[in-house]
Amino acid sequence: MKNIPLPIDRLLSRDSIAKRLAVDLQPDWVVNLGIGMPTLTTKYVKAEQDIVFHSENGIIGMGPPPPAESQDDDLRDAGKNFCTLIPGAALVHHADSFSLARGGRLDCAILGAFQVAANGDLANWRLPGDPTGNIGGAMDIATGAKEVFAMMTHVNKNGEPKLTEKLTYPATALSCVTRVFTDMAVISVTDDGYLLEETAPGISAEEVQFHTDAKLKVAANLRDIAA
Amino acid sequence: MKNIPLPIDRLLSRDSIAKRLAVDLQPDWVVNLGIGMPTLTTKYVKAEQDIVFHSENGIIGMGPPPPAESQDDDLRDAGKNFCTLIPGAALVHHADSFSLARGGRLDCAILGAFQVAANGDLANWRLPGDPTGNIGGAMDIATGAKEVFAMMTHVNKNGEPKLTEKLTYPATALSCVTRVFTDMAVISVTDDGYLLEETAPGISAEEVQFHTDAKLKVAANLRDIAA
Amino acid sequence: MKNKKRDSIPAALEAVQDGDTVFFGGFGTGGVPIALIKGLTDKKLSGLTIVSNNAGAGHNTIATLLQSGAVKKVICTFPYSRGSVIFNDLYHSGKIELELVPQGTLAERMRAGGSGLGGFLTPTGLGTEIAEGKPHIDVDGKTYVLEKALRADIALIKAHNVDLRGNLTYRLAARNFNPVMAMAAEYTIAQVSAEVPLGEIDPESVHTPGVYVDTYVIDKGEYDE
Amino acid sequence: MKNKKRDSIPAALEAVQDGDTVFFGGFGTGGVPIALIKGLTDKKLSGLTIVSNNAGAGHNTIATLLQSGAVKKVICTFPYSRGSVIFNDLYHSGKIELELVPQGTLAERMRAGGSGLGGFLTPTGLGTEIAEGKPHIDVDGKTYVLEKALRADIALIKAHNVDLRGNLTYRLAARNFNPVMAMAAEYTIAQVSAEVPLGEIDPESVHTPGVYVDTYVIDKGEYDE
Repeated sequence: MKNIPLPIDRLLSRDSIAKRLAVDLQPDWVVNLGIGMPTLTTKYVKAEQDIVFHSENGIIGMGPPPPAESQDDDLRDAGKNFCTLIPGAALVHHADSFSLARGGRLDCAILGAFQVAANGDLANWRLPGDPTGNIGGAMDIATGAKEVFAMMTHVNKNGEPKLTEKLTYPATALSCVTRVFTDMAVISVTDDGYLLEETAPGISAEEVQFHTDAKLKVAANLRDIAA
Repeated sequence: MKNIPLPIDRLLSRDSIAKRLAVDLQPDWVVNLGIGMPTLTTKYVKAEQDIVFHSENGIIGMGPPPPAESQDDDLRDAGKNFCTLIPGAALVHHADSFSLARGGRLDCAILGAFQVAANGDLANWRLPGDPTGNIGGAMDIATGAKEVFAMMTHVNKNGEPKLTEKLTYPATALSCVTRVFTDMAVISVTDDGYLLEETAPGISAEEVQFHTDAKLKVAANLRDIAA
Repeated sequence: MKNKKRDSIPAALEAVQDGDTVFFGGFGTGGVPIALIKGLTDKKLSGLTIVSNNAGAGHNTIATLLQSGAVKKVICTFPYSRGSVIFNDLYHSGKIELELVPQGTLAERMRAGGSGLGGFLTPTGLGTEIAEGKPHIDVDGKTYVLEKALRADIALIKAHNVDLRGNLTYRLAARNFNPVMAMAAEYTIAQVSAEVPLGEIDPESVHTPGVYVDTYVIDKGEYDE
Repeated sequence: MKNKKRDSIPAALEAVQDGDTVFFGGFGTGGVPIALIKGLTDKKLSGLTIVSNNAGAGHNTIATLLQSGAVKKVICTFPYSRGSVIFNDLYHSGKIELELVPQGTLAERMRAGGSGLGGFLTPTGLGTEIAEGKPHIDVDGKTYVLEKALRADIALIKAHNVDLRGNLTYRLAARNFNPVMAMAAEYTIAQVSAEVPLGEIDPESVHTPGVYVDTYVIDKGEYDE
């Protein structure tokens, strides 16, 4: 296959990925947000979706960041950013918070990823060269959520595909990712591997395939991401 | 050994057993009360002992029965009797209540018994002839409490000793009973078996031994129960 | 916001089906969802497995449900009482199965089920009939019994206050099994005393977060005796 | 009533000894017992194992404790951060051990320890490095990893209000690990913001019952920077 350069000028911004992902959150879902890019999602969720955001540190019903004068060191999200509570929020301790995460009441988790494999395996806690890594709540949350949405750039800083046939990085959880949202495409993880469903405007299926280390099936109704 | 009849006229009343037992509760202890005879203990605990009574249904800091006009169906003890809360009480759910019972913060449990063995094994949930029995919270509480005080008549309704060498009834928990308070005696369970420490006024060590199915060592300072 | 409120006991019980495993909250007289249990009896289901601390007494709600023939199995801690005549008859005539569980183990099995765990290692029951046939596992030189998580299709619970999101508080010792049952059921139905405006329950004092409550119904007393 | 109140941070820390395993409450900036950790650093102990969500950053309290040489091992979920320079140096030069634990597993191991359980079966970590060398147990056709209970000699926690019996409440998300740490330590020391009269904390809203609190000290700010 001839080299296809990364279409840098057509890649989606982080905000555009978040905007697209937010559309897939079903009304009344209970959703956990990983730290970093996933937290952008809150900006694009509509009030009528009435998403209940869960933060691993015991917040059920996390609201948007407060104005500077209302910031409270006792009310931050998992990424240590200031947050608020929605009306009808509940606070629990860490063990109860992870009971929720593992116990089947988390409809969706939005997590960053170093790698995702075609069977849904997720790697996001340690790079192969590192002596140790950061697990945080990711293993429990990826294991417990009904849907895991991976939100990430399509390739890493070295230009290497992050969507692979099998993981080459240490796994966070097996067969958990259900959908991948990148700066190039929206790809579902099916029993049959990756299904390319949407591409960023101006990016072709061939371009996405070239920057993916696993075979992509292409949806019959392949369409542009409405970004 | 010649037959020694049960000294019926010198047996302690239930209240006298409770009064004697109450003396052994150390100040500030957290104490669980089994249903039935053990609940009598609350009548004889002094205010300055400041015992924190735990009830398995989630009450930490249970107070005495209320006057009739203050009875509340949402505030009863494990035996379904109306109770109250002391100042500084706390209410928890069932799993948290048994975390306390098993987790090492229960200084003492006072439990009724069908049989106690010389190694501290306790039987109090099912008679051998019964197809099933009642466990309730007894297994968890007997297993978890630092001290288990068995409170009971010395012999059963058929006149058979309830203190035995080994259990012949189904066990509730093994090696848990630390002291036995009966209508005849106060007996400690030691690494060496039973140690008879006190007898009811007018009852001799020989009488207690005759109605006990295990060898009693007799304390050098054997004394009368101050009933 | 999802409408979790139902206007009648029968409407609240719509999700319960033949063959379901059903948790009943309550201990003694506190926190028992009496109206829901009576409504369940009226629904005339069959093949239910019920999980409750007791197995009914006299002709109370659970005893009446048992007598109706809807129940094939009871999981409980304390089946016998002075008045548990109906359970005794059904059990001794082989018409009902019994699984007897220590009370702390029962609550913990539910909590494990609600927490996505497969089970836990407990010292409770070691050396007794309750541990027979169960795996024994040594950890750091101490032996424990492996007890399995317990989940149900339906939890019928009773709470004091509820808000629109389903957040619950319980009164006094009426809390008991209700919170862990709410966690461990596929579908949780709460009978409540009163509904309060959203935001009125202090987030720091919520006993059962609304994410665990699928449906609630205010007890209007129509099932009282 | 037992006097649990101490008048100074050093007096509150009297029970802590060389070689102890010590829990530190807190997550981010909420619920961290800063005065107690600073007091512990001043105590110049050695051979401590500390258990905390993070391993310190910059020259904050935990980093300073690590730098003092008091710690031989860290058990945590998230050791690396932009500023975790002191931990990184000690770890890479082999001067400190690390046990990395998933966050939900860490909280649950404490809760198990506080509940008298030996361990639990979790799906978390299955198929990952975290599960290597740990027993795998099948329950009803599903495989779980056996994780062991975790207890400590000492818990250093931070709460909002306290009463004479040691009952605690926490503010907002400052609750986090503090309640399970209080349950799972032989001796629990609470740094609190304020003492309230006995009976003022609603029994239905106590977050940590006083039975779990051995000592408390009101933070008078003398350890603030």
